[in-house]
Amino acid sequence: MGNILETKDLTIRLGGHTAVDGVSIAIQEKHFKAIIGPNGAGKTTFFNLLSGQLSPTKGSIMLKGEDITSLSPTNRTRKGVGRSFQITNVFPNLTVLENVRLAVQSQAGIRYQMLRHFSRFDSVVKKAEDHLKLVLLDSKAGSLACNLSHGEKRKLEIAMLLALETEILLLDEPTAGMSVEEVPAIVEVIKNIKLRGERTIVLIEHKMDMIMELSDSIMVLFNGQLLADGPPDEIVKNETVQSAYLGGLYNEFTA
Amino acid sequence: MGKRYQLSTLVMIIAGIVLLAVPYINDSRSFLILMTQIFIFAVFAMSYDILIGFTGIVSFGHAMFFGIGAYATGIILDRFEPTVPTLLISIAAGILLAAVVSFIVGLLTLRLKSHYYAMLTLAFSGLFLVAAEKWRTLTMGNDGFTFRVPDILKDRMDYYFICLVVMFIVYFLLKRITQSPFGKVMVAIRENEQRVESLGFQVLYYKIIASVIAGVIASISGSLYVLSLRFANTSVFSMDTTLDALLMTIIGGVGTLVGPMLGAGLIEFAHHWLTELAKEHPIFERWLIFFGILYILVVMFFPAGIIGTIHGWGRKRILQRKSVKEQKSPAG
Amino acid sequence: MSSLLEVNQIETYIGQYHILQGVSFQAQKGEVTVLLGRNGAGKTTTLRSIMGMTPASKGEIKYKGVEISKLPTYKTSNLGIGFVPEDQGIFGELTVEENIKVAMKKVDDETNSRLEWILALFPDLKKFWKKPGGLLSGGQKQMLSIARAYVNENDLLLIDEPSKGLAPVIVEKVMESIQEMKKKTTIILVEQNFIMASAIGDKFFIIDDGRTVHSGEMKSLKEDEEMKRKYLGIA
Amino acid sequence: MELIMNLSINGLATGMLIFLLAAGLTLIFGLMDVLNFAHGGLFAWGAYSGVWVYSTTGSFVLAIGGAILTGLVLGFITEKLIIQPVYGNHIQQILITLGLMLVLSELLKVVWGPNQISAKTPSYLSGSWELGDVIIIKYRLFIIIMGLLVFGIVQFILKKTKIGLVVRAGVLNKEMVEALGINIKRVFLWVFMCGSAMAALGGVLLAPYSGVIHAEMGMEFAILAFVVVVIGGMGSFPGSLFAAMLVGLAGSFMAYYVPDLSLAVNMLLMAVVLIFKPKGLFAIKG
Amino acid sequence: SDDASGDGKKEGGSKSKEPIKIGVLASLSGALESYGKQTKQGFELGLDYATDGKMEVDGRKIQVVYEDTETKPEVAVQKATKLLEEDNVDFLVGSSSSGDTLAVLPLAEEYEKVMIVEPAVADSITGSEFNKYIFRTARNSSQDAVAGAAAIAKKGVKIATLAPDYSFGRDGVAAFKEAAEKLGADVVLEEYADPAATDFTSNLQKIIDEKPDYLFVIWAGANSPWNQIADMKIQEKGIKISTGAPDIAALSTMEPLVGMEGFTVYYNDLPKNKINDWLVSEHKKRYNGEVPDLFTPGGMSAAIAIVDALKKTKGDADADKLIKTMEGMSFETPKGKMTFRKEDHQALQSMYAIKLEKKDGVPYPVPVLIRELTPEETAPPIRN
Ligand SMILES: Nc1ncnc2c1ncn2[C@@H]1O[C@H](COP(=O)(O)OP(=O)(O)OP(=O)(O)O)[C@@H](O)[C@H]1O
Ligand SMILES: Nc1ncnc2c1ncn2[C@@H]1O[C@H](COP(=O)(O)OP(=O)(O)OP(=O)(O)O)[C@@H](O)[C@H]1O
Ligand SMILES: [Mg+2]
Ligand SMILES: [Mg+2]
Repeated sequence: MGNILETKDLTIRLGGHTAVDGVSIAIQEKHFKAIIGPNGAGKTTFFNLLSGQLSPTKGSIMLKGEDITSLSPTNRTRKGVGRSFQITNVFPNLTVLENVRLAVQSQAGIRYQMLRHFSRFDSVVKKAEDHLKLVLLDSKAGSLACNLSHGEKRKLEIAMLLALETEILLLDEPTAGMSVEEVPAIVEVIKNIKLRGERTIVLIEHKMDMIMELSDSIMVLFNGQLLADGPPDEIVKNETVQSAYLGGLYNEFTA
Repeated sequence: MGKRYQLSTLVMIIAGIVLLAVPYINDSRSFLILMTQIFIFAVFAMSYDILIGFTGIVSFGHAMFFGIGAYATGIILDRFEPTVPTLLISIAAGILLAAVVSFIVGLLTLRLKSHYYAMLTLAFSGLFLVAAEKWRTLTMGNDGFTFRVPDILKDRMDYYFICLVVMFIVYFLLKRITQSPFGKVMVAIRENEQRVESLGFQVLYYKIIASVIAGVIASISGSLYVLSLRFANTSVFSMDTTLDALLMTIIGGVGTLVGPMLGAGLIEFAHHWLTELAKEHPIFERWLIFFGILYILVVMFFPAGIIGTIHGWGRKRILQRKSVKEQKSPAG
Repeated sequence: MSSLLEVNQIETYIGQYHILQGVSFQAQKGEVTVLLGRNGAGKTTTLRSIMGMTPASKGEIKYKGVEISKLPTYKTSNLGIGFVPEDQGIFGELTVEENIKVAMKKVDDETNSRLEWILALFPDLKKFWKKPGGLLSGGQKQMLSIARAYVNENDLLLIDEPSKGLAPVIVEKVMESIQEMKKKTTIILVEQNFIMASAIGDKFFIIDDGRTVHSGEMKSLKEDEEMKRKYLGIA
Repeated sequence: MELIMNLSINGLATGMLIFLLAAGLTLIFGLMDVLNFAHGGLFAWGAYSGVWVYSTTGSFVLAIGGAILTGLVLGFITEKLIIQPVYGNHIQQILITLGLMLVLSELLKVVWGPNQISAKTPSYLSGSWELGDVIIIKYRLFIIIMGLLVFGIVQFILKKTKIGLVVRAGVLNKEMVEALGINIKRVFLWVFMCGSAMAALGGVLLAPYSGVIHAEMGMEFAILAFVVVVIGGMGSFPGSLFAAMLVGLAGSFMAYYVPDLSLAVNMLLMAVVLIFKPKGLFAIKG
Repeated sequence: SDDASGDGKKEGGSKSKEPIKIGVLASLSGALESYGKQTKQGFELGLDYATDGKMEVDGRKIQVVYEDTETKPEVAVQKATKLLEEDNVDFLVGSSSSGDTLAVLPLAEEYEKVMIVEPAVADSITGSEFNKYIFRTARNSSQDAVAGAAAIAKKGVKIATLAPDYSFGRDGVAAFKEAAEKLGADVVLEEYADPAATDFTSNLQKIIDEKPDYLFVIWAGANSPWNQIADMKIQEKGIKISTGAPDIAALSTMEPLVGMEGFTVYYNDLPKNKINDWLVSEHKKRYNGEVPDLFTPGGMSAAIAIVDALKKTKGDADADKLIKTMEGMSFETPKGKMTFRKEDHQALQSMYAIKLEKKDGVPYPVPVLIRELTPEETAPPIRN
């Protein structure tokens, strides 16, 4: 299997601060990669570069060998790079179902259809409902997104990403603020996608147990730079990672 | 949603039939003119609703498209024989020009956000106003000029029907557009532009298309407007014209389409009624005060506009019923 | 020890939704009280009801023996109650410095020394002192939000999911800081990270469907596998 | 040279006058983000009440005081009754403030009649000095000084206190500011009242400048004030000052050198600035 | 109504004779409110005067309906249609703005009713947009211009003009220039300012540089250039100012121009005739001591014209008959004799060359007569 996503010397300076600094990685197709690193290490910024929200000062991004560095977020999504957001980013005054439906609509390529009524697109609604079930949010389908609790919004965020059915899924702290009770369910969802073996997944998380359980490899960002990239066991043993990122708490996880 | 959609269509059809019958019940010309005026402004306000209500773009210069239609029709009919082909050409000319201008203006939404965009549109329409003032050989400046219309438009009753039909066509067309997948994306842009982008939609295209739709329809309403007056002057480009659309849309309820129509009716009727009162009762001599109070009261009692607020009540009831029955929510 | 805060059967509506349907708990002076519960249970709403942001329509909230459930938010705050909201509540267009400046109720040595202490705890904030808050990373925003509540001397601090989005080392720092704060300040904590909650909590209350359904000593909960499975889904 | 001097001085004076009109709006629209279409009404009320006080007492100082008082009182009533329910909702703001604008300008006619009213310049401020071919009109010099004074005071207050900060924070997240122990309602009320008072001050100072006031004067100048606030960069006082100067000077020089474009000068200026600087000249927000 | 008017002289205006209805369009609210009110008051007084308070002509009652155009063309059209359709008026009168009036002109033609234009000034009303139903008692821009020129233009006199940059100003200057040049003067500079301008430096500077003998100002509306004209010492520099004296409210802003020579359409003590005496005293009586203003006599003239015409047709309001009667008709007004010119139905009328003077007890500068400009002297060119 080849590399689906590659970055070469990816660098971005934001207001004098080098948020991502010369990161070169290659992610294999169908691979599950986790990104960890201290707060402000540049993980989200790295995602923003991959998904096109930001464009790099230097370096390039290749999707299946094609240079996508200068493509807009829209076009990258269409080419198969989908993402969820760390700060919940939904359509506040639309219902939960409508939120997901938009993603399904985009996935189905229904974009400039102006003259047919929406209700004609049954399959779209059906699909949206399925995705909501997947993330345990079907009971809230009719609520406005702004009326959801924080954890519920996180689930909606994931449902919207899944609905895009992109080849690559970029997940930015999907379970932050989700209740202990429900994290396993979401982990399950992600795991199932992984097991189906159709998608490449990149995950940012601070929950080490989850990372250890899911990932094929972990890359560590530190001050914008790539500190390490390797299999999970190796990474957790890395001393810098232990002292500067994991700290003492980690022992409790593994214990 | 599906149900409400059908219900609203039904209501509209009934309203349409009633309005078609009106001239046979009350054929007072000035009443017909008032109604015609309402239909024309309803079209204009609906075009504005596409921007403010569905795409979330606030423009302070919508009069520019109204004016483009008005002048295109006025000037061409004034310069050439007032025949039906000339008339159609004149309307088409307005549409074409409005499309081009609204395309350019729409492009600028790329760079400018919210207030800044609103003010830029104000600047553009201001420039059109100055141009109309200055190009006196064509426009006669703010005194304006009168012109002749094709004979088929002479009869006020026929013109009433024409405007009524145009209003309904525009309504159903826009309704369809806003209920289509395209329309759903427009609404999403209003809610969260950046998120729409990362879902794989080209936001700019949507905004430009919305801007062009709004511009073209505004231009049509401008054409209808001068045809009803047989007179054109610079007031079509004025800030007041934009404000009229803004007021009608907001009073009726943004993002509802029916709202702007209702708003147009309400404003015109309130206006008519207050000025009538002003003649009879001296306290209404300063009737504009009551007009101002009307706006204030609408905001107080119908915060989402009249239709918007009523929809809200409906929605609340539905939700309450749902939560009582603990049903799974059907499609929103 | 007496209760600094007593919440008694409060009920809260948001719009027409009946969100809280009887939440009761007490926070003892000098302790950390933890509110637990699944998503949408009503934890955040409980804190917001205490702050007067979504006022409770029934029940009573007594702070130092005084009923505060009808007070406007700013008055509640000025009684010495600090609040770290769930969504961080950062003023995106204001710099880090300005975010903290808005929060400072006094400008004196005491406050300044607290500020220094916090900045030492979260050096990132100092590093991005002049940067608009909206541009911070998720974790940095969380730090800023905590720092903003810490600069003032509070008797009671309401913290909504502070560990969310923080790197494990920082979570540790936050825990340490809460331990430190505990000496002077009573804390009510909403937390999903059970490790953290159990490490620093004294008492716990579980909220479910807008009601308090269980409470007890944190120590006992740690051992009570049955309870954990039933309400928290932790095996 | 004299020509340039004359055009510059008068352009600056006009600019300063515009700044005075826009200063209140910089607070209300720029900082508090309220689309206040009734600003012109407050401004006209300042002018009328000031001119009335001047004509009854003969004291221009009292006239200024009277106008400011009118502004404060109207600001108080307006904020409490009209603005408070609609913070954060631009659409409602447009409608309700347009309604208020109608009420305010019609009430002017109820009180002072529909005719235009002439406004006199106090004797110690009327007339002009001639330095060679350069003509310096006393009242315009006075306007420049008043403008600088207002700018100085407001800038001082905003810099030295955290009011500016609190207002900006309050616009972004009102609830959070309250949770930090600030009575944001009262802060907004005060700032709105100050903005209204400044509008009224602008009005009374404009009156002798143009020599005549009329009930419709508000809307005309309010649009100009909006232009200044936006091209200066929302909420920036130095920005408003600079933009006002720009508008004044551009008007003065364009009218001399390119008279054909003079009608369009404000709109052209705004279009050009916004196309090249989409957030105005002195954007303070990120 | 045609049949009704034919017979029964003796029945004396009761049942069998339908009333004459007149619809008056005026700006009764908005920016031109005060003009509209003057027209209205003048019209009421005029009917009283012309019918000796009986409000009837040849046995037919006169009914008047006033409508507010709000200075908006679409409202004007709406209201005019209402007057023509619902009230079945026999005459239209109005309106305060040229735009409103122009918008209504085609309706007069469509409904074949005589319309008396008062006080809109645009030349095009009796020029390019003219139709035979239109008569105008108001003076037009050209008459203003001719009067203005007559007051100052002589062979070799150099004149600069300053006017607002819109139809009113542009038309006015064009007409003035033609008239002034006919009298041998030279219009050396035309300056136009933004009608909303507060600063006139650049215009005045150019005028100063040009050193004309006169500065002729055409100005109407809100703000005014007078203060700055004084401040920039135009008069001290040897440039005499001339302009049309406006209504009383605006006169009070012209303090700086005391001594200026110009013209006016009307000021209450200028015309010396019985009708004006009646107007002034009656106006004072009715409106607590106020004197009639700029457009009051216009309203009155319109009323007198209608009544006179009806008297001549014996109460017949048929438009064709009326037009025939009114073309070339002369009638007495507060401004002396007016005559509807046959060709374009413009009323030729006296204007007044005046000088602004300060008078004790009057809070504004008062126009004092230099000489009356006869109707023939101020006759404008025919342009329809
Ligand atoms: N638009 C921007 N302008 C300036 N600086 C920025 C911008 N976006 C991010 N940064 C800075 O870049 C750094 C990296 O931010 P990023 O959000 O990528 O961190 P992160 O690794 O995702 O952290 P966290 O785990 O806290 O979410 C931070 O210091 C942040 O302040
Ligand atoms: N503005 C609102 N309108 C309607 N319902 C709301 C609103 N805000 C919250 N809710 C609902 O109230 C319930 C409780 O919300 P709350 O935010 O208190 O939950 P929480 O316990 O903090 O959950 P989380 O762990 O996800 O943050 C949720 O079901 C939510 O959908
Ligand atoms: Mg991040
Ligand atoms: Mg919560």
